[in-house]
Amino acid sequence: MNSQYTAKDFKNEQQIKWCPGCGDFAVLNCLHKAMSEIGVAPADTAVISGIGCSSRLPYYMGTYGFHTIHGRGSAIATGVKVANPALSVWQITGDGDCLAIGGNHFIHAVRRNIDINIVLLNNKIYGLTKGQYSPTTERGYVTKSSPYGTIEDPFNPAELAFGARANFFARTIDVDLPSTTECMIAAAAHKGTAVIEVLQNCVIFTDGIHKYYSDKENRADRTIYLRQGEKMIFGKESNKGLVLQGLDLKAVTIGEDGYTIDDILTHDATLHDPTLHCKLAAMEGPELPLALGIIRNVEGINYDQAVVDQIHRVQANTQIKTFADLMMSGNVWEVK
Amino acid sequence: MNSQYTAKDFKNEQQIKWCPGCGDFAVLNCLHKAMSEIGVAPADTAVISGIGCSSRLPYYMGTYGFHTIHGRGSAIATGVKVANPALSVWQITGDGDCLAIGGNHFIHAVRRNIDINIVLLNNKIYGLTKGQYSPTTERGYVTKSSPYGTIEDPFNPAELAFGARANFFARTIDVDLPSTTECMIAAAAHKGTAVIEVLQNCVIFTDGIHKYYSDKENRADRTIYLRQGEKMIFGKESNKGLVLQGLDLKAVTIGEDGYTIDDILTHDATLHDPTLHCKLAAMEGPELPLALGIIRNVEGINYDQAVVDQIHRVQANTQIKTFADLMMSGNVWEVK
Amino acid sequence: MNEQVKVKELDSVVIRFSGDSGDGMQLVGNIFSNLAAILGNEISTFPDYPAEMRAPQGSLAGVSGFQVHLGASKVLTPGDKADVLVAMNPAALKVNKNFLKPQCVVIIDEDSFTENDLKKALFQTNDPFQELDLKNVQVISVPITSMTKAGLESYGLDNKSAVRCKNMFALGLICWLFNRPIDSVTPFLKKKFSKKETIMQANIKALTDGYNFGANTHATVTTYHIETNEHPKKGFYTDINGNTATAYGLIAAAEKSGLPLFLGSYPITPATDILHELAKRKDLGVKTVQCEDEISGICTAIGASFAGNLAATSTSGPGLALKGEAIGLAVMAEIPLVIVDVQRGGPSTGLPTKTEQSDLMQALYGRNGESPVVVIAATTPTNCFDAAYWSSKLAVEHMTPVILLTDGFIANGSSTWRIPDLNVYPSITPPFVPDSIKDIWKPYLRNEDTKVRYWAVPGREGFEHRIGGLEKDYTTGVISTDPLNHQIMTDTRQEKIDKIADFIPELKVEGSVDSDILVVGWGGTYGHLSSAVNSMNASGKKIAHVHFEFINPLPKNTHEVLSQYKKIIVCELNLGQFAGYLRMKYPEIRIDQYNKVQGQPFMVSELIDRFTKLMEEK
Amino acid sequence: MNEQVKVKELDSVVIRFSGDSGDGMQLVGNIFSNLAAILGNEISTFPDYPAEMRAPQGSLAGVSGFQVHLGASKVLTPGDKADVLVAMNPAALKVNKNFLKPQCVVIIDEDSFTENDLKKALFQTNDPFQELDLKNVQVISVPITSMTKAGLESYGLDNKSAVRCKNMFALGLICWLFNRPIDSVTPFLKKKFSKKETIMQANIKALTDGYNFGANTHATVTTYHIETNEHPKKGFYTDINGNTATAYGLIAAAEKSGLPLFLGSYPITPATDILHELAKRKDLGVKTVQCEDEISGICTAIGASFAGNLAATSTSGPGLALKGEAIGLAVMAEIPLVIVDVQRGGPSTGLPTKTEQSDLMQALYGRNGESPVVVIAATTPTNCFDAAYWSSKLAVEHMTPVILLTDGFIANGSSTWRIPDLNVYPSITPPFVPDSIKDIWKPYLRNEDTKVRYWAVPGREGFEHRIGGLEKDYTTGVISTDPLNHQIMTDTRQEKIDKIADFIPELKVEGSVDSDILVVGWGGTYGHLSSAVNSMNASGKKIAHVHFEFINPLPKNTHEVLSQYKKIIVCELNLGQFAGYLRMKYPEIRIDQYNKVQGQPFMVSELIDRFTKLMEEK
Ligand SMILES: Cc1ncc(C[n+]2csc(CCOP(=O)(O)OP(=O)(O)O)c2C)c(N)n1
Ligand SMILES: Cc1ncc(C[n+]2csc(CCOP(=O)(O)OP(=O)(O)O)c2C)c(N)n1
Ligand code: SF4
Ligand code: SF4
Ligand SMILES: [Mg+2]
Ligand SMILES: [Mg+2]
Repeated sequence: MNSQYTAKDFKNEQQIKWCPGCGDFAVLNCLHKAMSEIGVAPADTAVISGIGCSSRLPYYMGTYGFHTIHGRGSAIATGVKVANPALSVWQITGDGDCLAIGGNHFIHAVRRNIDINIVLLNNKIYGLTKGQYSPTTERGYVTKSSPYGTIEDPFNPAELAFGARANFFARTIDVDLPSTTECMIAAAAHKGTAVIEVLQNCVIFTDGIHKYYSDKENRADRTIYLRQGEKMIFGKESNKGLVLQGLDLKAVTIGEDGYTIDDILTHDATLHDPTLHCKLAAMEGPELPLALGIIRNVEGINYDQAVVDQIHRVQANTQIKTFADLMMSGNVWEVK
Repeated sequence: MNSQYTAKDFKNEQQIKWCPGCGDFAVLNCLHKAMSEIGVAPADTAVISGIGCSSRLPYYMGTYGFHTIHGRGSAIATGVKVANPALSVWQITGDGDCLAIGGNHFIHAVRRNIDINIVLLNNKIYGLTKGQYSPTTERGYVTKSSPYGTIEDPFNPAELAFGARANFFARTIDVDLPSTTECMIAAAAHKGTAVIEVLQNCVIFTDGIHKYYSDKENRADRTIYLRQGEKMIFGKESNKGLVLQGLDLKAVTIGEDGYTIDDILTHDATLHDPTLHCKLAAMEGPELPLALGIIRNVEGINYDQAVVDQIHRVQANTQIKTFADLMMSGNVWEVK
Repeated sequence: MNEQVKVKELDSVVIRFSGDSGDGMQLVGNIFSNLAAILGNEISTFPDYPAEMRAPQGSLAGVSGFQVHLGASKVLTPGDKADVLVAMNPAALKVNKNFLKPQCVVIIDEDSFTENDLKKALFQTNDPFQELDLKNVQVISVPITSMTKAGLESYGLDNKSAVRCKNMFALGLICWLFNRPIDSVTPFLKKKFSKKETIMQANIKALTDGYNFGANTHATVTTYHIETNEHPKKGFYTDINGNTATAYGLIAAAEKSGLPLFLGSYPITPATDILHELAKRKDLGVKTVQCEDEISGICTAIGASFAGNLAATSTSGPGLALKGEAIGLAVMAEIPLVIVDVQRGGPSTGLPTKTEQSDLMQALYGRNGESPVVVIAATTPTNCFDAAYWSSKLAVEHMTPVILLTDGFIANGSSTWRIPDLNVYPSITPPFVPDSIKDIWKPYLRNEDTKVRYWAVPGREGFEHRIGGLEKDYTTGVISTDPLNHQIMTDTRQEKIDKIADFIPELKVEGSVDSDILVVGWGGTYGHLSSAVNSMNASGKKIAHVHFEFINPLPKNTHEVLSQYKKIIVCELNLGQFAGYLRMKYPEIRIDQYNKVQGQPFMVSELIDRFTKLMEEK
Repeated sequence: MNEQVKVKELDSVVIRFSGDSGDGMQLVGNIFSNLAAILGNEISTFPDYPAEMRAPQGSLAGVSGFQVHLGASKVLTPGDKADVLVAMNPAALKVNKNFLKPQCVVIIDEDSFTENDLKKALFQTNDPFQELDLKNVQVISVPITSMTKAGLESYGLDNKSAVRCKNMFALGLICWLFNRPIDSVTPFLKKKFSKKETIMQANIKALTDGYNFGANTHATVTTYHIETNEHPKKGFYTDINGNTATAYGLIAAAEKSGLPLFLGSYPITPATDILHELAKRKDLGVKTVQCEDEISGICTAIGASFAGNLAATSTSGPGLALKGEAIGLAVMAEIPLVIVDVQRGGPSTGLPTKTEQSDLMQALYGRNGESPVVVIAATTPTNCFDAAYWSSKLAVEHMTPVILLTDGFIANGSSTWRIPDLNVYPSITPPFVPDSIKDIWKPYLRNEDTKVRYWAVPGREGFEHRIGGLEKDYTTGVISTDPLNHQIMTDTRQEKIDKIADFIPELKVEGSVDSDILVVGWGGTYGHLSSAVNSMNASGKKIAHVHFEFINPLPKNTHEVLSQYKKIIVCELNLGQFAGYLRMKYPEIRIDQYNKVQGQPFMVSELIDRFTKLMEEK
C-alpha cells in the first residue's frame, strides 16, 4: 500500500512493561507495522482494550487508546465505532478478557458485525493475575487455581466465533511476524468484525505452550498457512495437502496413495457457508496441521454502517430536522 | 419408564399468569409430563430460571424452584448442581434471558458440560418487558425498540451452542407436546448440559412468528423430525429426505431424480464430530426443512461429576481429613 | 343519591378510569386528559398498570387504571383519591375501593357485574358495594356493553370489535359529566383510527351515545364544572410523561452542545420507554444501541463518549447495580456520561412496576473506591426534561458521569407542558482542548478553577493519547502508583465534583418561608409534598418546603437553609436514605423522617396528617 | 561508620529485603520470618510486590520487597521504617530511601551497583548514597553475586542457577547479623527443593557462605539481638497471611456447621489467593468453581447456598461492584452467603496491588433498593480467620448475605498465629425447618424473635417450594404487590439485620479507657492504630482506642462508648466513609477524621503526630 506512515508514527515513548521474551512484544510490533501500511492516520485510529497483560498494549501505541475494564473491550469498542464510524477501531484482548468475563460482549459484537478488528492474544492463561487457567486452557493443566489439573474442556476461539456467526477469522503465531502483520492488514480491510487469534507465548506461566506448532523446526509440518485461492498445501517439502473425505478433512502426501495436487482442496475464505472454515479451524495435531492465516473472510452488512444508513433513510423522509420541529410534531395546542 | 409419579405431583396450585394462548403453557405441561416419566422425586428436582415471561415457569412447579435474576440462570443452576449433584437440575430461560444478558453464562455452562437441562423458550422477543427485539429476532423486524426494523442478524441458538461445544441439543415446537416431552426426557437421561430450544409463540408480540413451521397443515413438509438411527425422511407423504452433496445438505424426493431410500442420510446424534449436526441445525425453509428432535446427543465428561471424582482422587491420597489435620500439616512449631 | 342534576363548581377533580387490561382504559384516560389540557386545564396523570405479566381477564391482578387530576390552576399530583371512578368490572371496583373520596361518583358497566364477573373478582356476595362497605358513593349503573353494541348494530362489526368500543361510550358519559364538548374528542379518534374508517366511525358513535345517555338519563347525579385557567402563560403546550421528557431533555442537550446523541441501553421496566422514544429519533440522528445487557449499555456509552458523543445509558435499579464497575471507569477516565436510573420497588427484582426512591445510596456510593459522581433527581414528569438537560450539561462541561434519578411514578405520570424555547436554556460548552495550549497539553491537564480536564476527541491530530482505569500521574497523565500522587488525584476527583456546587442553582424555599417547620424532599415526591404544604398554608398552618433536585453536590445554601428551621422533616419513599445523607453532611442539624416503602407515591392527606402532628409536637 | 562489632539489644526490629522481581526476596523474607517465629519472636510481615506486570530487570518498577517486623512481644504491624535494608540493586535502594531509620544498616550487592545498574535505576551519578542524600546509614557492601558464584564452583551449576542462590547468601548474612543459627534454615530449603538435590545443596552452601562472610568480615557493624518472647501462650504456632486465614476460617466454619463448603470465584488481585488456597483443599471436600466472571462467581455461590452448602465468593472492589445485583437477590431470597472483598486502591482499576479501605460504602449500599446486609471487617492477618468464621456463622444462622471486608495489606501481610482449637469456637447451627412445624411451615415462615426464616434445602421431601427476587407475601411467601405487605417485608428485612446486634460481641476499648480522646478505627488498620496508641500511652500520653470489626449492625454499645469521649478521631484509609456512617447513625456525636488515600497503610509515626496534635488542640 501507499501509506504515508511508518511504524514509528504508531509508537510512543512509554516504557514497555511486559516480561522480557513475552510474545506480546511481537504482536505490538506487528500492529505498528500493519497500521503503517494500512495508512489510516494515528489520530483516526482508536485502540481499545480490557485488562490483562495483553490489554496493556494500547499504552504503547501512538494512536488514541483506551485501557478500559476487564472484559468490556468489545462493548466499548462498539460504542466508539458506532459513535464515530470514521475511526479505525481495534480491540486488543486476551483469552481471559475476551472469552471469560468478556465472552458475551465478544459474541454479540461478532453477531452484530461491528466493523472493529479484534486481536485476541491467546496464551491459555491469565497472565496478569499470575497464572490461573483460562477458558482456552487444556483439560488437566495444572495452574495456581487448578492444583490438581483443570476439569473443563477449553473453547476453541474460532468455533465460538463461528457459532456467533463470524465473517472474518484469522489465526497466527506470535513468532511469525509477517503473517500476523498480513492478517492485521486484511482485518482492517474487512468491513465488519474481524477476529485475529494470535497464539502467544507467556514466558512466565505457559512457556512453550504453543511450541508444538510454533517451533521453527516443525512448524511447516504441523501447521498450514491458508491463502485465498491457493491449494491447501503444507509440510517442509510442501508435499502435504488437505483433502475432504465425506465430512472429514484428511492430510495426505502428494504423490502417495494415489493423491495428486488436483485432489488437494483450494482455500476459499469467502464461502458463505462456514462449514469448511469451521472444520479447518478445528484441525489439531498430530493427525492434522493447525490452520493459520485467514480462515474466513466473508462480506456482510456491518452494524455501524447500517446505523448510518437507517438514519439517512429516515432523515430523507421527515420534516423533523430540529428539536423544535420535533416538539411541534406531536399533540400540541396553543395558548394565546 | 416405570415412574411412581404422575404429572400432578409436579404441579402446584399457583394461578398461572401467562396470557391466554401463550405457548409457555404447553411447555409447562410437557415438563410436568416429562418429569413424571423421568421418575425423579419432586423433592429431588430443582427448577431454576432468570427473568422473563418464560422464567416464571418455576412458580408453577411442585418441585424446588428458584426464580432468580435476569440472565443468571445458567450460573445459579451450575452452583446448585455442583453443590448437590444428586439433584435433577433444570434451567428455564427465554431467548433474551439466555442469549442476551445470559449469553456468557450459557456458553460457559455448555462448555463445562454441567449436568443441567436447559429449556430455552424462543419467542424471538422480550415478552415480559412488552416487546423489544431479542438476539433471535430476524433482521428488519419492527418492534418497540426497533421502530424502523432491526439492523442485526440473529443468533441461531444451536450454532451458538455448538460453537460452545454442546453435546446435547434438541429443538421442538411448543404446539408439538409429545416431541417436547420426549426431548425433555432424553435431556434428563443425558449426562452433561442438554439444551432444548422450544419455538414458542408469544400471542401478544410475535403471534405466528413460528407459523411457517408450526402450522399443522405444512408442518410435515417444512420440518423434519430427526430420530436416532432412522432415515432423515419428512413430508406429508414421508417421501422426502435429506442427502449430502459435498458439504451441502439437500432435500430430495424419494423416487424422483433417481433418489432411493438408500441415498437418504441416517440420523446419528451421537457422532462426535458436530459438523453434520451443525448443518442440520442450520437448515431453514423454504429450501430445507427445519430440523426438530434431538439433533446431537454425545457423551462427554460432565463437570459436576469431575468435581466429585477429583475430590475422591485427592481424598484417597491424603492424611488430611479434618481442619485440625490441615492445621498441623503446614509449617508448625510448638511452644510448650 | 340520584336526586337531580346539580352542577358542582370545582377547583380540581380526580377521575380514575379502571377496567380490565383489555378494556382500553389507558386510551380513554389519555384522550380525556388531553382534552382537558387543550381546554385550558392543568393536568397531572398517572397510569397504574398491573404487574408486567398479563393476568386472567376479570381478575384482580388484571386491573389496569389511569388516573387524571385536572384543575384550574397548577395541579401537582394525579391526586390521592378519586371524585369519579369508572369501573368497567367488579375487579376494578374492588381494587380501587380505598381510593375513593366520600360522595364520589362511581360509574359501572352493569353488563359486567354478573355473578360470574363478581366471582372472578373474588366477591362472595352479589352486592359488591355492600361487600366493600361503600356507602357514600353515587353509583351510575349503566349497561355500557349492551348499549354500545346496540348503538353499533348498523356498522357491520363483529361482536368483539363492537364491544371494544365500550370504552368510548364510557368516555362520552364522562364528557357529559364534566361538561366537555365531545367534538373536541373526534380529532383524536380520527388520528388514532386513520387507517380504519369503520372503526373510527363506530368509536365516534359510541362516544356520542355515551354522552347522550348521560344528558338524557333521568338518573341524575352531580355533574362538575371545572374552571379553566384564564391566564396560562402564552405558548405551545403538549402533555408529556417523565420518560419522554427525559428523552427530550437529552435530545435538546445534544442539539445545544453540538454533540451527537448516543444511547446504549438494555430494556428494563420502567425505564424502557426512554430507549423506545430515542430509537424513534433517527430523524434527529440519534443513535441507539439496544445492547446485550446493562454492562454493555453503559460500556457502549463510555466508548461513544470517548469518541466525542453526548453519551447516555438508561436503566432501573437492578441495571444500575450492574453498571457500578463501569461508572467507576468513567469517573477515572473523567469523561462525560449521563446514567438515567428510573427507580422502582426493590431490592432485587422487587416490585418492577411500582415506584420507590431507594436507589439514592446506590447512586451515591454503589462503586468501588472513592468515586464521586454528580447525582441529580428529577422532581416531576415535566421536570425530567430540565433534569436531563442539566445532567447532560454538567456531564459535558465538567467531564464527569452524572446519575439522573427519576422514578416509576414520574416516569409514567404525565402533565401539561409548555414547550420550551431552547434559546432561553443555558448553553452547553464542551471543554475541548484549545489548539492554543497544544504544547503544554497532557491528557489530564486541568482547568485549575474547575479541576476539569480538557477533552481531546479521537480524530483530532496532535492530541493522540491513552487513558484508562488505572491511577494516573497528576501532571503527565501516565500510569502512576506513587502514593502521594494517588492522594492528590483522589482529592482532585472529589474537588472537581464539589466545585460543581458553584454551577448549580441554589435552593429556593417554598410555602411559608418564615415558619418553624421545613418539609424536605427530593426527586419525584415534589408534587405531593408541595400539594400538602400548599394546602396547609392555605388553611393557615404555616409550613415551608424545600425540594432537592441536586443531590451531589448539594446546593451551596443547603446548610444555611436547613439551619433556619426548628423542625425539619425529610420525607422520602425509602427507609431514610436522604435523611442519612444529610446527617452525614450536616450532623449538627436535627432531622425528623417520614418514610414510606409501599411501591406507591405519598398521599397528600397522609402528609398533611403527619405535618400537622409534627406542628403540634413540642 | 564501620567501627566494630556491637551487639544491640532490641525490643523489635524491622528488616526489609528488597531486590529485583527475579531476585527471590519474597522467599528469603518468608524464610527469615518463619525462622524468627519459630525461635519465639512475634512477627508481622508484608510483601510489597511491584504492580502486577513484570517490569524490566533492574528498573524501579521491578523492585520487589518483603518487610518483616520481629519482636519479643506482640508486634502489631510490619513496621513503618527499616532498621536493616538488604538492597540487591540500586533500584531497590532508591525505592526504599524514604523507609529507612536513621543509623540503619544497608547491605548491598556490590556486583549489582555497576554504572549500568545505576543507569537502569535512573541514577545520574556513580554515588547512589550521596545522590539519595543517605548519610546516616551503615553500608555493608558485599560482592554477593561473585562470592556466591565462587562458593558454588564445584557444584557444576550453570551460571544462571548459581547466581540465583545469591538470595541465600544474603540470608546467611542477615542470620549472622541477627544471631540466628543457620541450621534452623536448612529444613526450609530441604522442603522447598526436595526434588532438586543439587540446587538444595547449593542453596545451603550459599547460605553458609553468607553467614561465614558476616562472621569473618572485618567490616564490622552493629549486630542485633532480639529478645525472644519468654512466655508465649502454649500451643502450636504457624505463620499465616490474611488470605490464607480467610480461607481457613471458611473451612473451619464449614466443618463446625456440618455444611459442605463451596466457593464460586473469579481471579482478581489481591483476592485470588483465597481461591488458590481453597482449590487446594479437595482433601477436605471443598468445591471451588473458577467462574467465567464475578457475576457467575456469586451466582454459582447463590445456587450452592440454595442447594444447602456454606457458599462463599471472593473478590476485590471492582468485582464487588459487579456482584451488587446478585447480592440483592440473596437479600431477597434470604439465603446464607459470604462475600469476601479484599479491598484495593480505587476507583475503577485504580491501584490493584495497593491497599485501601474505600469499599465500605459500596459494601453497605452498593445495590438497588433497601437491601441491608451484614458487613464485617477483619482487623489483622490472623483475625481474618475469626472474621471469616463469624461471617459464616452469621450468614448461616441469620440466613443473610454477609460482606467480609479485608484489604490488600492484611491479606498479604502475615503474622505468627496460634493454631486455634475449634472446640472452643462457638457452634454454627443452620436454621433448618424442624419437621415438627411441617404443617404450618411456609417458605418465609420466620422465627419471630430473630426474624430469620427457616431453611428447607432441596432434597427434603414435603418442603418443596419456590423462592425468587420478587417481593413476597409475609405470611404465604408467594409473590405479592400489596403495598402494605411491601412495607412490612422491607421493615422485616431491616429488622432481621438490626437484631444481629444481639448476637455479636460488644466493643472493648483499649489503651487508656478513661482518657478524653478516643481513636476509632475499623478493619485492617488495627495494628497501626494500636501501635500508635500503645506507644503514646507508654510515653504517658493518655489515649484510648476502639476498633470496629462489626460494621453492620454496629455493636450494641457503640453509642455508649462513643458518647464517653470528648474528642473522637476516626482514622481510615479513604476519604471518611466510616466517619460518615457513624455521623449518619449518631449525628449527635462529634467526630474528627484522619484520612489517607495513598495505597499504603498508615505509618505509626504519622498517627502519633496527629493524635498528639489533637491532644494539644483546645
Ligand atoms: C472486574 C475484574 N475482574 C478481575 C480482574 C482481574 N484480572 C485482570 S486481568 C485478568 C485475566 C487476564 O487474562 P487474559 O485476558 O488472558 O490476559 P493476559 O494477562 O493473559 O494477557 C484478570 C482475571 C479485573 N482486573 N477486573
Ligand atoms: C438486570 C435486568 N435487566 C433487565 C430486566 C428486564 N427484563 C426482564 S425480562 C427481560 C427479557 C425477557 O425476554 P425473554 O428472556 O426472551 O423472556 P420472555 O419474556 O420472552 O419469555 C428483560 C429485558 C431485568 N428484569 N433485570
Ligand atoms: S506474565 Fe506472561 S503474558 Fe504477562 S507479560 Fe509476562 S510473559 Fe507476557
Ligand atoms: S407476553 Fe407473550 S410470552 Fe409473555 S405471557 Fe404473554 S403471550 Fe406469553
Ligand atoms: Mg491470557
Ligand atoms: Mg423471549
